[in-house]
This record gives sequence, C-alpha cells and structure tokens, in this order.
Amino acid sequence: MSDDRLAALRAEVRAWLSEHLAGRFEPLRWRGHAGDGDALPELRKEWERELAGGGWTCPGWPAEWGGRGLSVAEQVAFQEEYARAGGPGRIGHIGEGLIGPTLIEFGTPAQQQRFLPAIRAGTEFWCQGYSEPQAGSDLANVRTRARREDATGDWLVHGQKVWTSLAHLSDWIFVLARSEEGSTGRHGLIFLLLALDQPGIEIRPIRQIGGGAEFNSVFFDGARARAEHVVGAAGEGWRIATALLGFERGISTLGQQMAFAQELDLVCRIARENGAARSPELRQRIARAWAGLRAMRYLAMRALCDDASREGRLARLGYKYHWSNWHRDLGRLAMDVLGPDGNVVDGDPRRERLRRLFLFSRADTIYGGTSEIQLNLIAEQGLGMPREPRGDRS
Amino acid sequence: MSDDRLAALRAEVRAWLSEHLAGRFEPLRWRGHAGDGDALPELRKEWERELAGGGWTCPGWPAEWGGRGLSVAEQVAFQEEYARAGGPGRIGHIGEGLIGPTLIEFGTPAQQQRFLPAIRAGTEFWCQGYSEPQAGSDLANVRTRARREDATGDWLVHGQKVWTSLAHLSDWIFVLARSEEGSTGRHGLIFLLLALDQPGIEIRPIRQIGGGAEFNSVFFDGARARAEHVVGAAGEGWRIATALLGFERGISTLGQQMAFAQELDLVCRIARENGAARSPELRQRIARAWAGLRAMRYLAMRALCDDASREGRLARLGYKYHWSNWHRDLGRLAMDVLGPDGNVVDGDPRRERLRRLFLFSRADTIYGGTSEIQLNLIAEQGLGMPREPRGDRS
Amino acid sequence: MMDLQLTDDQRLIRQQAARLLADRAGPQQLRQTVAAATGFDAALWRTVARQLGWCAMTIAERHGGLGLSLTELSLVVEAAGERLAPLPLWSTACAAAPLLSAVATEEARAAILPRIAAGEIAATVAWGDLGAADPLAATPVTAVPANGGYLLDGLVTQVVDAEAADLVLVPARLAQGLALFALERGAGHETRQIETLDATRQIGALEMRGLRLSADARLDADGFTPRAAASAIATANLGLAAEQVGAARAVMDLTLAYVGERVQFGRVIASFQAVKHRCARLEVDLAEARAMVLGAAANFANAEDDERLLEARAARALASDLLFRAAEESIQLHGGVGFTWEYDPHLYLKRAQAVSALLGSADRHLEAIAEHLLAEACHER
Amino acid sequence: MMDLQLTDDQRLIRQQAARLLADRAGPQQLRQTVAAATGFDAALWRTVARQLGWCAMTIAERHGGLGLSLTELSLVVEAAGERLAPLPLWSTACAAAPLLSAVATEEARAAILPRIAAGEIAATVAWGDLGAADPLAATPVTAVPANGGYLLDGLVTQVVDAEAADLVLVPARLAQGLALFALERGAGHETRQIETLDATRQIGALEMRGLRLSADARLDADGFTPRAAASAIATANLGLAAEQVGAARAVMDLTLAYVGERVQFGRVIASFQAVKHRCARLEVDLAEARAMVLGAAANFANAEDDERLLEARAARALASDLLFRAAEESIQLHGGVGFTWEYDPHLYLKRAQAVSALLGSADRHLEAIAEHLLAEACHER
Repeated sequence: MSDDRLAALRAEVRAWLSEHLAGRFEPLRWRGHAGDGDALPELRKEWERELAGGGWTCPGWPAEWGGRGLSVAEQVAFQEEYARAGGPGRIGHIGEGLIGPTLIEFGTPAQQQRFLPAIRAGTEFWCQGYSEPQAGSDLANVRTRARREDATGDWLVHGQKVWTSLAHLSDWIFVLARSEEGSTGRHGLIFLLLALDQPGIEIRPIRQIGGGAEFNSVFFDGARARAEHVVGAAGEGWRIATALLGFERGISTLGQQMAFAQELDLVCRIARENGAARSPELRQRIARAWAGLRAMRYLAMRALCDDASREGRLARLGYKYHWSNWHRDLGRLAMDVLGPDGNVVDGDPRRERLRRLFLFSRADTIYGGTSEIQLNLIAEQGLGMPREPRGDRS
Repeated sequence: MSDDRLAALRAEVRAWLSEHLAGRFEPLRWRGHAGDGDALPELRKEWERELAGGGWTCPGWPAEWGGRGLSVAEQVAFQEEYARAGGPGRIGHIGEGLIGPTLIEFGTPAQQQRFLPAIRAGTEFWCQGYSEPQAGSDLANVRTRARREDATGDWLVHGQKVWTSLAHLSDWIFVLARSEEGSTGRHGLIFLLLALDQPGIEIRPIRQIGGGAEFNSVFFDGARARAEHVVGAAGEGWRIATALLGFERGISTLGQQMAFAQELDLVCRIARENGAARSPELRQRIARAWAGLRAMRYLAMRALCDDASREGRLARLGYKYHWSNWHRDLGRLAMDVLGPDGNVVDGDPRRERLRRLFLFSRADTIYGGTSEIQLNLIAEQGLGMPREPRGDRS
Repeated sequence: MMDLQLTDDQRLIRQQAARLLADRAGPQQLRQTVAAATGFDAALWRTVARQLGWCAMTIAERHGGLGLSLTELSLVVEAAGERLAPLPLWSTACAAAPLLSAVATEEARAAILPRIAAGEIAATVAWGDLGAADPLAATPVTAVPANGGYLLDGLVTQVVDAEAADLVLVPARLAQGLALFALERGAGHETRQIETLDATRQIGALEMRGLRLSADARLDADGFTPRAAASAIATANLGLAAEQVGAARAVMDLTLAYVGERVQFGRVIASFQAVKHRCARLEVDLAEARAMVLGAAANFANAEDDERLLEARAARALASDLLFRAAEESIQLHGGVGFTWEYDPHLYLKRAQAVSALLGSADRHLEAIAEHLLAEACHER
Repeated sequence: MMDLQLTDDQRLIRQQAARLLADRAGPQQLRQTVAAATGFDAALWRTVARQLGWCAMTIAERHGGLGLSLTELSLVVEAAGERLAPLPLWSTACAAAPLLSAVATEEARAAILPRIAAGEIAATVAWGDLGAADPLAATPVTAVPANGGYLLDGLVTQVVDAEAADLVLVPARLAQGLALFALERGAGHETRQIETLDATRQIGALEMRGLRLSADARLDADGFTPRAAASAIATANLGLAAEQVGAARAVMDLTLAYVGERVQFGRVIASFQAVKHRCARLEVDLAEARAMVLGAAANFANAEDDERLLEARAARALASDLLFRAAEESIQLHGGVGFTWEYDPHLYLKRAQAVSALLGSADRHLEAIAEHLLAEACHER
C-alpha cells in the first residue's frame, strides 16, 4: 500500500483516539500494561466496547467477521498510533490476536458464529490455558486431563494451569489437555474451549514481585467443555496449539516498541533532571539502550518480512530474546538513573512507572518461553546444533 | 615464621638479584615470559645455572636434595622479589615445580639420584607430555601407546603430544601413555621419563598467534623409555599424573601477580601519556582491573591456606578461571588504551610488551584446562551439580 | 604474606551468627518483616547487640568493646546480609561507631562508644548525600552557633534505620568545615518512615527546623574535613560489601537448591550445562568479592587511610555488581515462580537494587579508584 | 513501515559478491596476503572496481555511477568483510567518494567521481585523527596559500590504504576552517607503509613538508566545517560497521564448523549447552547489529544528517563490540588450536582490535549518542 494511505490511516487513528480516549476514559491513559495488568478492569472493559464501536477491535480480521482486513503494515501503524496516544493495555488481546484467528482458521462454522462476534464486539474476553506447574517451559509435558462423558459427548477437565493472564477478568479459556490416557509428549492432546463461570473451575491470583496479580492459577475439577467446543479433533491438540502460537506474528511488537521508546524517553528526562545525565557510565548505558531499541525496530521490520534467508530466520528466532533482555536491562537502567530515590515508594507517578518497569520486566525473559528455551531454539533450529537430550528419553 | 625473617629473606633475594641479574644477564630482564617463552634461550639456560649457584633454584625442596626447605610464605616472598626485579621466565620451572616434587614423592632412590641433582643444578631441563591432539582438555582420553620390550624391559612409545612447552629447549620429557592395550579412561596408563635426544622423537614447533613458538608437537615413533624410568608401576599412570598436577600449588601465582601488576602499571602509564586516561570508559575498566588484581591477591593467599571450608574450596577451584580471564581482559584493555597505535608494529618495546600480552593472554583461558573445563569443575566438584555426561558412555 | 586463614575463634563467631539467624531470622520471619514493613526486629536486635556483642567487636577495650578486628565484624555483617536481617547493625557498628572513632573527641567517644558496645543503643548516621561515593562532600544540614549551643536546619531525605536508632549522628555544615552532632531520641527532631522497595531495611527522613541543641551535642572539637572521615567511610563501605556478599551467597543458595530439584524436559535444571556454567561463574565472582572484603578487613589495621578507602571501594564495586547479578540470575533460573511474591529471590533483587545506590554506585567507586591510579604513579606493593 | 526485505537485485548482488570472494579471496589467498604483508590484491581490485562496479554503486548516474542506495554498497562491503579481503573498497567507496560528495564543488565531483565509479582509481582520506569519533575535529595538516597555489605541511600517522590509493584526499586547516585537497599519485608527498598487527589492511603514514599544490588541487569552494561532512562520516562508519558484521559472520561460521566436528569427552563440542547458548547469544547480537546496519542504510536517503550520524554511530557501537566478542569466542571455542597461527580465528581477532579503534571506539560513539539524547528532548519517531 502507498505511504499516503498509511499516513491517512494514522491520521484517522490519531483523530479517533484523541476524541475517544478522553473524558471518562482519560484515567486509562498509559495504564493496564505489563506489570499493571489488573488496573481499572471495569473501565478497561468498557473501553474495549468503545474501541469496538469505532471499528478498532480486530482490525486485521477479514471483513466477513467484522474486521477491516488491514495489512501487516497498516496494523503496525495502528498499533504505533495506539501506543503513542497512551492507549491502555488491551483486555481483549487474547481473543483478538490468538483464539479469534485460530477459530477463523480451524473452527467450525458454529464455533465461529458463537464466538467471533462477541470478541469483535468487546463483550467476551478470553484467556489462555497452556502452562502448567510441572510443565513450565515444556508444553509437550501437559498433564491436565480431559475425559469424554459418553452420555453427552462433553469433555470433563481435571488439572491445573498457571500463568494464566487476566483469567479473573475473562469469560472463556482455551485449554490444552491430555485426552488420551497414557499418552506422552505431543500426542493425545485436545484443544478445548471452556466457559470460566461454572462449577469445577477455581481461579486463584498469583501475586507477583511488583505486588500486583495479573496472572492466575486456574484449577479444573471436572469442569465441562461442551462437545461442540473442541477445536479440531481429539488428538489434534498439539497442532492447533502450535498454530495458535504462530498467529502471534509480532505485529504488536512495533506497538510495544513505542511503549519502550516512551520508557526510555522518561529515563532520559529524569536523568537530565536529577543529574544522572552527568554520569559517564549511565550515559553509555542510555546510548546503548537507544541503539538497541533502534536496532530492535529494524529487526522487527525485518522479522515481519517473510524473508526465508538464513539471516531472516535467525532474526525472527532471536527477536524474543533480544527485546526481553533489552527491556529487562532498561528496567535496571531506569532504577540506576533514579539512584537512591528508586527505593522510595511515595506515589510519584513517573517513579512508579519505572519501578513497575523494573519489576515486571523480570518476567519478560521468562514468560512465553524463557531466555534459555529461546537460546536452545536459536542454536538448534537456527544454527543446526545438536538438540538438548531429554532426560526421560535417555 | 616471623615477619622479620620474611623481610630478611626478601632483602637477601633483592640484593642477590641486583648483583647477579646484571652485566651479561641484563638483557634477560622482563624477557622469556608467556608469549615470549622462546626468547634468548642459551642465555636463559646460563641464568638457570647462575641461580643454582646462588642457591635459588628449587628453594622449596628439602635440604636433602639441595633445597632450602622454604615455607609457602617464604617461597611466595622469593617469587615476588624475583618478579619485581624483572627476573626472566624460568626454563627450569617444569623440573623444579613439577617433576622434581613428583620424583621426591614417588620416584625410586635411583631415579632421585639420577635426576634431582641436575634439576637443582640447572643443567637438565624438562618438559611435559600430557596433552594430545585428540584428547584436548580430556586427559583420560590419552592415546599415546607404550609397549614393553621383553628383551630389555624398556618401553617403546608411539604417538603424539601437543602443547609441549619449550620442548625444543629441553633435555627430558615425562609422558603419560597407555600401556595396556584396549584400556580406556583412567586405567591402563603409565608415567614414563624419556630423553628427548634420541631417534624416534621429533619436535615440531607450533607457531602461535603472536608469531612465536614456545609450544611444540612432539612425535614419538618407537622412542625408548628405559625400564628404570617408569615412575610408579605400569597402570599407575593416572595416579602419578594427577598427583603431579597437584604439586602446582599456586605458589608461583603470587609471583605471576607481580608481573600482572607491572602490566597494569604500564597500561596506566600509557593512558596518562596518550590521553586515554581521559576516557571515562577506560577509567572504569582500569579501576575494575585494579580491583580484580587486588582481589586476586587475596584469593591466592586464601587458596594457599589449607582451608577446608566450602568457601576455601570454591576459591581454589575458581582461581584459574579468575586469573586467566582477568589477564585476557587486561590484554584487550591494554590495546584499547593504545588505541590506533596498538595496530602499529614499530618495535617500541612498551607497545610490544602490551601487544604480546594481548595476543598471548588468549592462551591463558585455554591451556592448563580451558575455562569451560574449569566451570564444569566448579559446578560439579564445588557446587555438587550433576556431571556432564560423556557421549561415548551413554 | 598476610595469613588470610580464619582463626578458630573467627570461624566460631561466623557459625554462631549463622545459626542464630537461621533460627531467628529465617524465611518465615523475613516474610513477617516484609509484611509489617517496619524493617526492624527489636527482640533480635537485643540478642545480638546486648548478649552477643556484635556492636562491640571493633570498639576498643577501653571503651567497653572487644577490640577485635574488622574481620570479625565483617563476618557477622555478612551473616546478617544472608538473611536480610532487619537489624540496625550496619548503621550502628559499621557507620556510626567508626565515624565517632574517626572524628569525635575522646570525651565524646568515651561517653557514647560504651553504650554502643553494650548494646544499649542503636545508632546511625544522617549522611548528607547517601547516594554519593563521598557522602560527606555535600550535606543539606547547616548548624549555626546560638546561645552557647547550636541551631540545626535541614532535611536529610534518607537516613538508614532512622526510627530504630536511639542516636542519630548528623554531620552539619558550619561557617567553616563540618561538625558532628548527636541527636538523641527525643531531641526534638522529626523522623518520618518512608515506604521502600526494599522492605527489609528501614529508611526514614530526618527533618530539623531550627532545632536547638546544647553545646555538648557537638561531638567533634574543631570541625573536620571529609578526608578525616576516610576510614569511617571505608568501614561503612566494607560493611555494605560484606552484607552484599552474604546476600549473594544466600540467593545463590536459593538458586542452587531450586535448580537441583526442579525437573524440566525430564532432567533437573542443574544438569543443563548452560545453567551449571552460569552458577559457576557467579561462584567465581563471589569468591572474588568475598576475598576482597575479607582481605581488605584483614589489611585494614596495617593500611593507610588511602589504601583502606581504595580497597573498600574495590570491595563495594565488586559486591554491588555481584549481588545484583546473583539475584537477577536467581529469578531467571527460578523460571515462572521467580517473579512471584511467594518465592524469595525478589526480596534479594530489591535489596540488591536499593543497596547498590547507598554510598555510591559501583561505577562511582571505580571512578574514585581510577582517579587515584591515573592521577599519580600506579600503586604497587 | 519501511520495507526492509532485500529486493531480488540486492540479493543477487550479495550472492555474486560472496561467490566471487570465496573464489578469489578465500582462506589460502588470505594467508598469502598476510605473508606478503601488502594488504592489497591489485588483480582482485581491478575485478571488483572495474568489472563489477562496486565503487560506482552510490555514485550518481550523472557522475557515471549506478545511483543505487547505501544498501547495495553495505552488502558488498559486508561480503568483503567476511573474507578480510585486501581491497581499498571501504576507503574508496565509503570514505573518499562520500566526502567528495559532501564537501567538494560540483566541478571537482564531476572530475573525480567518474574515475572512481569506473574503477580507474582507488582513493582514500587522510583523516586527521583516525581514532576519533569526529575525525575532522583536529587535523595535523596545515595549508597556506602561496603563489596562487598552496603549501601543505603535516604528518598524518595513519592513512588506510595509503599505498594502494591513486588519490589521497587531505583535509587541511587553513587560517579559517578546513579545506580539502587532492593528492594524486606522484604529487610529491611521501607515504611510508607501516607494519600492522592486522596484516589484512594496509596502513601508511603520509608526510608533507612544504608540499606545493596548484590551486585546482583544492576541491572545496570556500572551506567547510566538520559538520558539513556529517553524512560522509556517517557513511564511513556505516561501511566499517558492515565490514565488521561480515567479519563477525565469517568468524562465527568458523566457530560453528569447528564445534560441529571437534569431539571432546565423546561428544561434539556443539552438543554442550553452554557452547550452544554462547553461539546463540552471538547470533542474537549479530542479527541486532546487522539489522542496525541495513536499517540505517535503508533509512539513509530519507534521514537528516543528525539521524544518519546517530544511526551510523549506533551501528558502529554494536558492530565493534560484536566482532570482538565473536573473534574472542572463536579462539576460545577452538581450544588449543585457537591460538595457533595455522587456524584463522586470530586473523579476525586482530582485525577486530584494529578496526575497533578506527573512527572512534564503541564507547566514543555511545557518548556521542548520549550527548544528543541527553542534551535535548529524547528523539522519538
């Protein structure tokens, strides 16, 4: 698409946001992002409906399902403008970005009719049931059980999921579970959709190091997934689950980078104000952060190109490691710029933001595949080095 | 021993060196150390005899074998004064520090009579035949073969050793070889003493990245070790070889640190002269190097105490990794302080010294157990973490 | 060669401290401290200060102290660091007492040090610029002679253990040079506890507005320069470094325990070589920092002020960096649970960040060392 | 969003360059270069400059160039960096030509650029301070008007490719500001080749003692400031960064090949997780530096001078650090053979060290970026 059309889209987004992210939604600016994910939940749900009203939920979806069919570049432009305006963390993003595209690709017509409109309308919210206490980074080690109830064809689920983001604010959860008794690894898994508001499901918040609790443990004790709420077939869970992860194409990363740039900007401002800008060592680190962010921007652009070259592949494989470690280091830098003031908790909003950054960015290198897993993948899939042996297979 | 006695010893060493490391020996000052190990060999051999004349070879040996029976602290004092005066790299150190103590502990009276006096007198020089091309860091993987000649009881050696320091300047070599056909690992090894000047031994220098060649490959093609030149018995090679490594108690490390301090001092001098001292980043690194060196001094003192605590053990296990990486980093720092001048090879002796430091310190983290092996040892022996599996045993 | 082997007595002191704190300042008590957010355990303090004489160690026998070396003090401070023990130990024994010894009159020392040695009082110092490598170079407190006494004015935004301390030592600017004042509890100053990221150490703000003090509240004779306090600043830094080394040891032990039992991909995490090497590198750095701390402590009595301060700065630079990385790696290697409130690594991370800024960040200490090395001939021994 | 995907043409250029250099500048030729210590392969230079037009890429079509973008040039320079190819490519295409474009008169450009584009001449710049992040801020060369021409005096201690160059551009101080002079081969100046640690790139000293030049040797109109040359300095840095990224790729490939076949403890070294993670981290850093180089090159045409220079500095800072670590790790992971002359990693280490100082070390570039960020409002896009 032409630069003109992109510029027009950006102008449209800016105008809409300046009109709507105002008034009663004003308090949402900059809120609800990583580390602050459980802030102002009701108002943020209303905001989702406001976005939907403007046609700004699911803009990458096809028109058939209420989307705008935006291209990658257009979606990036939207994300960037949203972040620039201080748009709040999206409670709807798991529905819009993950389960929605999965249902569009793999769902039955009935599933699509049942779920997609409510996601698009900002009236039903989703969370993700992948990780388990014993599985950690090892998705193939899922132990949550699903058993078919012969009378109804429904599936009854027992087990526990952890690190379920915003489960306490969600209506539905998708769950990867083991449907075949005695199966191991990638086999015998099923992909189920469950309503959260039912007996047999208990949600317990996990308190994080920053004090907040946007993650949860979700306990299943005979919770019911209706027969028609299996995606794919029993045994195909692994295929659906990994395809879903593939929809996380990184379009949001350029928007994420706008938030990073704002954080770095805040660090620079405070350094100028409090004299930290006179420290040669902090100057080096600030400049290095700037270089890393600029490179990240180009990396992301490159990763979004469907470049099949070795370099393109390695750039994609390394992206998560790069941004998460960059962000974690920015958190430490922010605190070092604050100096002794960083230890003082007195409600100053800028310091609060940097302290949240410091604490929550500790999770960046862990969730969604730890740095160690990322390095294994880069070495094995990117560089063709030998696979790490599993202990239980040797 | 009292501080007074130590001070007297230091004074004695200083006086002796200022008198003897002079005149025709003057050119030896600061020469012959790592990276410069093949410098001025004949004069350095004469210097060994000069030292012997003064009673300064083998000062830690018992009086019975011509030593002074110096304590650890006294030996350290000697090493420090020697380094401070710019004493040249010791061609005799393998004899004095490794095979001598081994023979004192494990040798037959005949072996002791045959070899110890010549080591003490600085008339016979030794080198070490441990590493092999295929074995690398893996001493138990020795493949050099020794076969007993029934007629004489002598042992005939076939194979190749590498990284043999100063073999081309030495008279004798001790060799770890496999005496039992089909044996693997630590079993079936023999510890042999061979004269280098015989048919069946060929010494080829290995050219290093600095251009010099103080290491060699030594090829054995039926070379003969006489029957009476087995240390211990056939099959006991591993025990003798590892005991020998244990004699490297690190007494020389405090002397080594004097050389490090001089290198750091030179770096500081040049930084003051050429303006590098105005670079905040280089200032940080210079200060960090100073801190690391000071800590290294205390670490070495601690490691020399026979401290059985967990901390003492870990300090000893980590010492090689610490000093070798410190020294390697100093080499880079030296070049960064030189800036573009570091690339110019024009014979300036101070720049030459720093360039040698830069290049040869690359070997510090490799020979005598790579950094990777050191980290394995620290993790496994120090922290009780699981052993790295051998591929050929699984 | 200095003998760095600990004596049997020193080993015993270290073991007793560790045992006591395991019992009285274990993980559960740590959680209570964090929940209560007071950063002070008065009962434990009585035990270590009164019964065990931890504050008496380096105080001279003529002042009721034990006359031991900095080594002993470093060992108990290290043990306290392991547990993030909520005690005004560093403030009292590593900051206040050494500052008194450095700049107070013999009369003032004789009046106060015995009370510290006996564990009767906790004390602290209201450093003017707590984040500076030279914390006396600028102080916001001024003193003006008035009616045979002094009027003090100023706000010190962060005073460690301000509320636990029975005595706050306040360096203040006179018309010329610095003076040291004693604020006894109830002297009329205000302290206000501050909520802190690191909830295991208490911080308070100290405000004085025309605070009237009698002449005998002034502890020095004729004023002093920051340079005169060099050995006190060295001791304070060495104490923080010892604490940091202790905390690093403890958080690394948490890591080792976790990776030794957590199974992923059918293997304990500890069997992954990358994990082993990262733990091993931290151990090398721990050994380095600890050797620097104990070496500097052992060398302290023989050294000049300059060398004391340089070595203390070296210890701080190494220990600050070490503790941060040890805590960071602990969270990382704990995986998902590493960033939950329930597991302890985050408490060490918060301590690591907060303490790294006290009395100067690592880079400031390194810059001070560089200033020394590059201004004159390199220091050789 | 800028499209960073390489076009088919760009990919082709890159592949052809790689293939040609594999053939003509492979490991054996590299050894010959090092042994001969000339740092210059004239025959290869003719091929790439005359037949392949590598120096013509960014030169405008009206000057006989191809009018391509910095991306194409970066790709061939990267390929040359992989092989440490002994060519005056960077000097000619990334330093001399851009400096002409930035500060020379149209007349001078029309006279010289076509010769560069056609591969008729190699050219270089005698930067006054080759180690500075602003290499024009101080120059040791002075020019004095004399008899309608100029007299030049000064010693430039290091000029890259001084002997291979048919044309040396000399920035010189006039009474006011800087002027740019052309020294054609045989102009009466002296160059003296210098023996270098990095024997794969030629360096010479340039001495001028009362060197008489005609008026038309002066290429600028009315003098220029260092700031006017900002885009040329940006291109020169971006070129070095591309070269460094290429060299890093090559030395990492040496490492990967070695650890993939070398067996220790019964396993290929590549199967040790610590080795895998170290290689993977380097790959992340390589992707970062390469994205920065190619992103900056793609952005160059749209950006202002300030942004060009900032991005080029960022690329240099990342690439200098990357190449050094890649070479250091290569030696380390090669084990014993890593520090022998026979294996190639040391050639990359020597290049890494030597190139890191050219046009400013990484920390100086970072400081220049910090100066920009911290002097005014943070740069947002």
